[in-house]
Amino acid sequence: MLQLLWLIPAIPFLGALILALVGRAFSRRMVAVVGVGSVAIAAGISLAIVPAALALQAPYTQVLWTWMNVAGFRPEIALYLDPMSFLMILVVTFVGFLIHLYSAESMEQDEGYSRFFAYMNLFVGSMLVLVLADNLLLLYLGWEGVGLCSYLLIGFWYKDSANGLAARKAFIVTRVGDTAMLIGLFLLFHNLGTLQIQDLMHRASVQWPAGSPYAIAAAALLLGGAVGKSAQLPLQTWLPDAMAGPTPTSALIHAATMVTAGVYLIARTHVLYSLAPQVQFAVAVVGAATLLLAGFSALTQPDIKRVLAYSTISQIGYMFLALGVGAWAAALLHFMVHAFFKALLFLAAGIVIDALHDEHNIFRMGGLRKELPIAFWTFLIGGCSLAGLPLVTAGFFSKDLILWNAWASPHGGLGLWVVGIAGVLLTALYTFRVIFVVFFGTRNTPVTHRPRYRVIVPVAVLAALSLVGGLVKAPLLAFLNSALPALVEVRAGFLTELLSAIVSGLAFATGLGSAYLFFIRKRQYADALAASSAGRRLHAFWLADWAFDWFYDRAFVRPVVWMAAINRRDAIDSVFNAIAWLNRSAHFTLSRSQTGSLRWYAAVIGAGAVIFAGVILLA
Amino acid sequence: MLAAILFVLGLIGLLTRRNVIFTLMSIEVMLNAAGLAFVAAGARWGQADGQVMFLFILAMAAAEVSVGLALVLRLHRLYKSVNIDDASTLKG
Amino acid sequence: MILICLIAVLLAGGVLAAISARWNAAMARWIALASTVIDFALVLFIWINHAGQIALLNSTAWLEQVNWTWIPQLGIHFHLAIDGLSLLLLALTFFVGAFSILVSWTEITESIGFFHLNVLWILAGIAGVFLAVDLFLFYFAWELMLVPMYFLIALWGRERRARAAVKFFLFTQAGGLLMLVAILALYFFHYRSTGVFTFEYVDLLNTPLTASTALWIMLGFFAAFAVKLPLFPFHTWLPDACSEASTPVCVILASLLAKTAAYGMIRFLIPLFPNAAREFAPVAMALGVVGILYGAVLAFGQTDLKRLVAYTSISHLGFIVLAVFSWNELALQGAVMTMICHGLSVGALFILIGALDARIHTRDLDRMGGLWSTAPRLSGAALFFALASMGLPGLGDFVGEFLILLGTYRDHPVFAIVAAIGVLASTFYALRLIQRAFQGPNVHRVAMPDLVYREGFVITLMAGALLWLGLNPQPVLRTFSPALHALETTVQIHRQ
Amino acid sequence: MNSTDLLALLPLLLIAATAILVMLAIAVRRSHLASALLTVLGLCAAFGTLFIAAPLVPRDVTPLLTIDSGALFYIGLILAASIAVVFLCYGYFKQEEEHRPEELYLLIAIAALGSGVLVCARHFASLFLGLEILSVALYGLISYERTTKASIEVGLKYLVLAAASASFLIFGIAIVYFEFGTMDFGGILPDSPAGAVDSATIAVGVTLIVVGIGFKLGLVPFHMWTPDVYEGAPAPVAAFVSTVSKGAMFALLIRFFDRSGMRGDSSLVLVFSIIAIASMFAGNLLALLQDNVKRILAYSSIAHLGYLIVAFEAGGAIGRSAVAFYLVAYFATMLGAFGVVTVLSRPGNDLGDLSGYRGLFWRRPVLASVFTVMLLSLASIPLTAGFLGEFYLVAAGVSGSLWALVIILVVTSAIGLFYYLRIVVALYSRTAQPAGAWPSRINSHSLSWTLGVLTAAVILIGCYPSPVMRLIQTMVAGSG
Repeated sequence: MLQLLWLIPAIPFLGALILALVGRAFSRRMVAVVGVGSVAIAAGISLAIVPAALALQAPYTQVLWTWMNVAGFRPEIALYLDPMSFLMILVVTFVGFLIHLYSAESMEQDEGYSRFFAYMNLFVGSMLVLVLADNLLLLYLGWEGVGLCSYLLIGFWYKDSANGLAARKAFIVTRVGDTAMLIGLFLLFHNLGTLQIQDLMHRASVQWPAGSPYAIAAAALLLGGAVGKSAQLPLQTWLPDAMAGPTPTSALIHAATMVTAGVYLIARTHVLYSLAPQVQFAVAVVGAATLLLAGFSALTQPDIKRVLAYSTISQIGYMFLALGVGAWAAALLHFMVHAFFKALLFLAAGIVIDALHDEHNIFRMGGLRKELPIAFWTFLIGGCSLAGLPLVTAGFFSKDLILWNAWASPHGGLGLWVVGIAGVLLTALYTFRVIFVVFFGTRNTPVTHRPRYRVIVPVAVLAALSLVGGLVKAPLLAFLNSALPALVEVRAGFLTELLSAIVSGLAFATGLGSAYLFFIRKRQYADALAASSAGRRLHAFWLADWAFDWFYDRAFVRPVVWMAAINRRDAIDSVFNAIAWLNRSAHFTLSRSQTGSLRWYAAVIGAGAVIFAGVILLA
Repeated sequence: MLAAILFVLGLIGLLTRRNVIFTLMSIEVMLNAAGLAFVAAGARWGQADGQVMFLFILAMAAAEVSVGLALVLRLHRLYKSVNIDDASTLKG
Repeated sequence: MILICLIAVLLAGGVLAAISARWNAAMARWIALASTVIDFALVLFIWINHAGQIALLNSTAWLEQVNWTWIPQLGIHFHLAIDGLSLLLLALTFFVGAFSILVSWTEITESIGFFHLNVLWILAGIAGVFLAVDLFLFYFAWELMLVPMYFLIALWGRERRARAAVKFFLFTQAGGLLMLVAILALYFFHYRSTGVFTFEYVDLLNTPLTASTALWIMLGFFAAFAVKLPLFPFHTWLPDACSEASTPVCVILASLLAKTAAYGMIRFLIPLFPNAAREFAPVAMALGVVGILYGAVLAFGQTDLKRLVAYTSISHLGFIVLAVFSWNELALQGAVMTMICHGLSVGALFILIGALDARIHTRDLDRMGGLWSTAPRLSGAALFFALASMGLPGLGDFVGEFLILLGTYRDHPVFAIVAAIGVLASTFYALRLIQRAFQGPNVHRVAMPDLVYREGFVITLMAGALLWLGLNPQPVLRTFSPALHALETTVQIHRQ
Repeated sequence: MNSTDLLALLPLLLIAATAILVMLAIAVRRSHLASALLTVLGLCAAFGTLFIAAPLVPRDVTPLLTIDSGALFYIGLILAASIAVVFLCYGYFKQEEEHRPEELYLLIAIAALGSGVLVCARHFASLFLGLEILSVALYGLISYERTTKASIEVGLKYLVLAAASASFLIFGIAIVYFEFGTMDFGGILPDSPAGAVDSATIAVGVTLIVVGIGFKLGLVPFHMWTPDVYEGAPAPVAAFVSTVSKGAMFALLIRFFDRSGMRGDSSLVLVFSIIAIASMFAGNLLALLQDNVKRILAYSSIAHLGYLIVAFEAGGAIGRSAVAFYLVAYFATMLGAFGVVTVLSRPGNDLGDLSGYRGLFWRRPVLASVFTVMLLSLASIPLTAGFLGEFYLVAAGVSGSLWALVIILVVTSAIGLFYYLRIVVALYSRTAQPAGAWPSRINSHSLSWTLGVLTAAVILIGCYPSPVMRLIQTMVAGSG
């Protein structure tokens, strides 16, 4: 059964190829069937191999063909299945399928229908390649493929050049990360002689002592790549702009799958990070910092999708926090749950936006509780799971596990735990801010469009998963521990697991209460706070994502553009023009010497004779 | 030594004078100076070669001057003047 | 014997095309196309029946060779030989050459016969360079390439073509002459030490030279290759020549001529002067890296499409210099891959730009925009090749660049890292090209027909080749490895 | 002067005989065709006798002349060039009958005789004689266009300057004679150590000789006359001047400095390298933006002579064979280039300025391609004789390890490319040129035949030079 493994990435690629080449000729139904169908088949196969995968003890590798074979560098196109990658396939294909179903209807009127599905299939295919890659080079291929598809999909509505610019920004920022990763690959190959992940890890642990400079450098470079792709602290400016793409793409790419690629990479190369504790701590710090920063920015965003974008950044911050403290399994669990409820939130937001005729600003929406009951209930469930409503939602369990690990693990500490709790508070605050503003209060814009069944089914399934996801925690952890080292709890101290759960529940409640207070009861308090001088400046500062964009624009984009502008005509050219001018002027001076008068010629001959006599006499 | 002085005089004549006929004359002077040098050299070594060469030079000088004068005639008919500087149209 | 008819077919084809043009133009075109296709078939034939020999790694003998005495007095032999390296490059030459002729059907209208004569003679010159093993014959073919290219640029270009053609000619000729002096110096030092007059590459390999003379002679060779490769300080002729020349000429210029210089470096520069090359390596690599960044920044600033692509190819060729001077197997395999894939991707980009130019009669980026809506297939193809030139994994260029950087990292990590930033820079201009030309609102309401069947065929073939090379470069790598071992053993012997 | 001496001298005698015969024929009846044909026959006969004289060499005929394989080779070259010039003149002057062209052939024969004597000179007297015969004949040839102002002016200029430089030369010879007492080349420096020009007077004497020779070769300080003469004189005569007179003079230069052993002398080498560098730079730079084709060819001939000096400096067997080979290539190319100019121009108004040549290719493709081949050969591009010539020169330069000179040679020839390309661009530019600008088709067979032979020679030597090489190899070995 496992032999079918290579079909999983192959079929979406095939679908993409068909749609790209002959998509225009197909009718809309055919395009939907091919597009959604290919991802469905992939999901089906991954479900089919569930029994075999659970049964297998050692990880299963399927080698397809040797990619290159040059003097000891032998990367192969090979797929590697172990519990971690298996979980990733399941999530990617399943959530992908649901989102494809959703977009089949929501993108119906769009004229680039087949092009959209081609890109989506290409994306799912490259994501699967990334997840199943056996060696880092193939992973890098998937990595760049995913980046390319996010560029294509963000810039899907190319008519409006703003989308194109956002897409280009996203691609360039992610490529900055990728270059760091590329250099990491060189370093790894140069020192360890292979890129095949498993024996890379083995050789690293054998050759490099803990804390060796090489390990630190390699881990840091891979972290750079992960940060770029998962939009963490230094390189997170592209994700909010990426909302320019269609909503299903935001759901699939910028919520569920692509942005978590960084998490997968770090989890996959955990040996490196365990060898370089400083870098591992850096991962935790990056996670925590992004967590807070994104939380605060989310508070001020008027656009519903940008709020969700910032919330994605902060949730991935949580995952990085978990990775940083060594709770690999917790991070993956949170990844799975996050995929469900964030995709749900985006799809629900999509319904709202479609309903209100492409209206993004939440302050102009309102009172949709009765108009769009489906959207309201699903958004509510997703919001609770995101904020971590205790005991009911899956989000609570996974986040709580991360918080507890952050406190309990040897690398973790009180500081990280406190930041985590503050994060929970912030998340609750901005989630319910959106819910109250959009669904309660007075109705501003009329509802024009009701979602039909192809939208409702995926949204409902996702809602159910966000709730039931928590129950599967225990078996999943056991399943993952076979692939990833379990976390050794060390610091029991006064805080037990139960206590941390209670505290996070309290944080959730306060967040909910204050959101209720500000946005339902006394709207003027929120406005007063925003109006105060400090509040206004802070509000603007957070709105602009802590002014990262402003800084990057000044520091990097402007100088390059300036350098290109001044040198348009290639300064080196002037050097050669100068030589040409020199020859030309020599020509004119000499040709003036040809006066044509006989006596001048005779004089020159006489002078020549005298000069040569002098030369012979003196030399 | 004398020949050298004579030669230089001829050269200066060629450079300064404008009249074509005078240039021809100065060339004659230079050639004869060379001939004189030959005769002196021949005398020094006691060989007759010097004189023989002088005769050759005389013959050659005669030939040149005759062609030169023919050209001067043509020049006069076309340029209506004997000034050598008129004949400097080609330049560059 | 087959090598002789490789070149003979081209020369004869050229003359035939010129003559037949008097009756009808189409015949000339078909003859030209036929001769390139025949040659391509010949190269494949050689490749197939030598596949066995290539497989066994340590065979360092030439696959095929022809050796006639040409000028016995000076020890010059008409010695052509083909090994893995020249086989691959010849395949690229005829592949791209056939397409440049195919593309030229619509664009070239006057004196078609003379045009095809020149094109075929350049291809013959390039084939001569790849095959020549006798240094004099190498120089002969090197110079032979100039004259037809000069005519092609000067007669079928745009307004300021005469100036660009002369600039191209002077640049390459000055470099070529310096190489001539270098060849002769090597020739005489060889005579002085062994008393034998010969231009034979194999004999000249082991001429004992003092360090300083070796350096000077190597600089002579390096000058010629640096000008032709367009390495950083000498590159200004390529953008001018490319922006003024017509599309097929541009394709040949950017994708094929640059490869002769790279081939020259690998074949002659390093093996002949291993120690001098090692000393000179840091300087050359620094130039290469500066070339990469400089080309990228300039490409970013250009508005004329052809100049933009010209600068991109300058930036890409910087990588090859890096690879050649780091001289280990990884880097060299990467260099060959980059040569082939760069030839394809730049050639395709120029063909597309030519098609665009034929439709909207402008190459200025400011006057384009939103072409995707009117010509989706053309824009899609342009996107594909822009991505290829950006080094997207899964396409040929990435394999080449990755191998080069991997190889360079081994002994010059700093250069490799800066070059990696160069790869990043390539993203800037590639995406800017796509953004400004194809996306965005269709400001000028440019209505234009999409790709014609013929152009579509050319583009899909090239795209397929790039994709195939990207995912499965093994056959190419395998063909080059025996030649590579031969080169490496020669360098090892002299590198004490 | 026994019979074998006479046999050895046969070629020179035959040239003299043709001169006299032509003179008599003109006296009998002035027919243009007859005199041209007669000259050609005479020169061909002389060329034939060369092979008869070949086995007898080397012989010293009378203390004045020496006939060795080198001399025979150069005489052969001169004769070939003169025959070509005669054909060109015939085609050139056929267009206008009223010019009484017969005397032209007479003068050409005499000039050929003069240069033949120069080539075999072994003694100052024969040097002087040969030089003067050549010069006087050239005065007549250059100012043959009696009617136009320019040719008179040019004739006068050349006469005065040639006479002045001749007087320099003779004065120099006199001084050297004064010092050494013998006029024979070989006898000059047997006593003083090889090449040491020690006493002041010898130094002055040698300089003066160099001035005289330099003038005739058109090297830089003495090159002033070249552009004006080439522009003023009729095209075939300019071809004659640039090839035969310079070639013969160069052969003499080699013989004189080889025999007299002054080659190694350090100060002389310095003088010659200065001359070479100056002529290479000046020749190329002057021609850079020139508009008159004939003046461009004049300046390029200065530059090419500069290149030759480099090979002369290198000396040794390679040097001499390089010079010989380059002269062959240079002759063929220059004659070809001037041939094309002759075809396009009529006596009286030669087609000089570049604009006249614009777009030639699109109406007269064959002629334009011949001109392109010649220009490419001058620019030393492969497939042409010029390329191998320059290759051989650089080889000689490198063998003599004259690094500075070789680099300058390479750089200046790169500069030279520019103005050759300017002409080629003009040839191929598509600007509309009135159809009537050029005579419709090549009017006379003689012209088309000569051009065909010359182009074939240039390309053949360019592609497969070994027969010529073998001939030169034997020649160099023979002349010692």
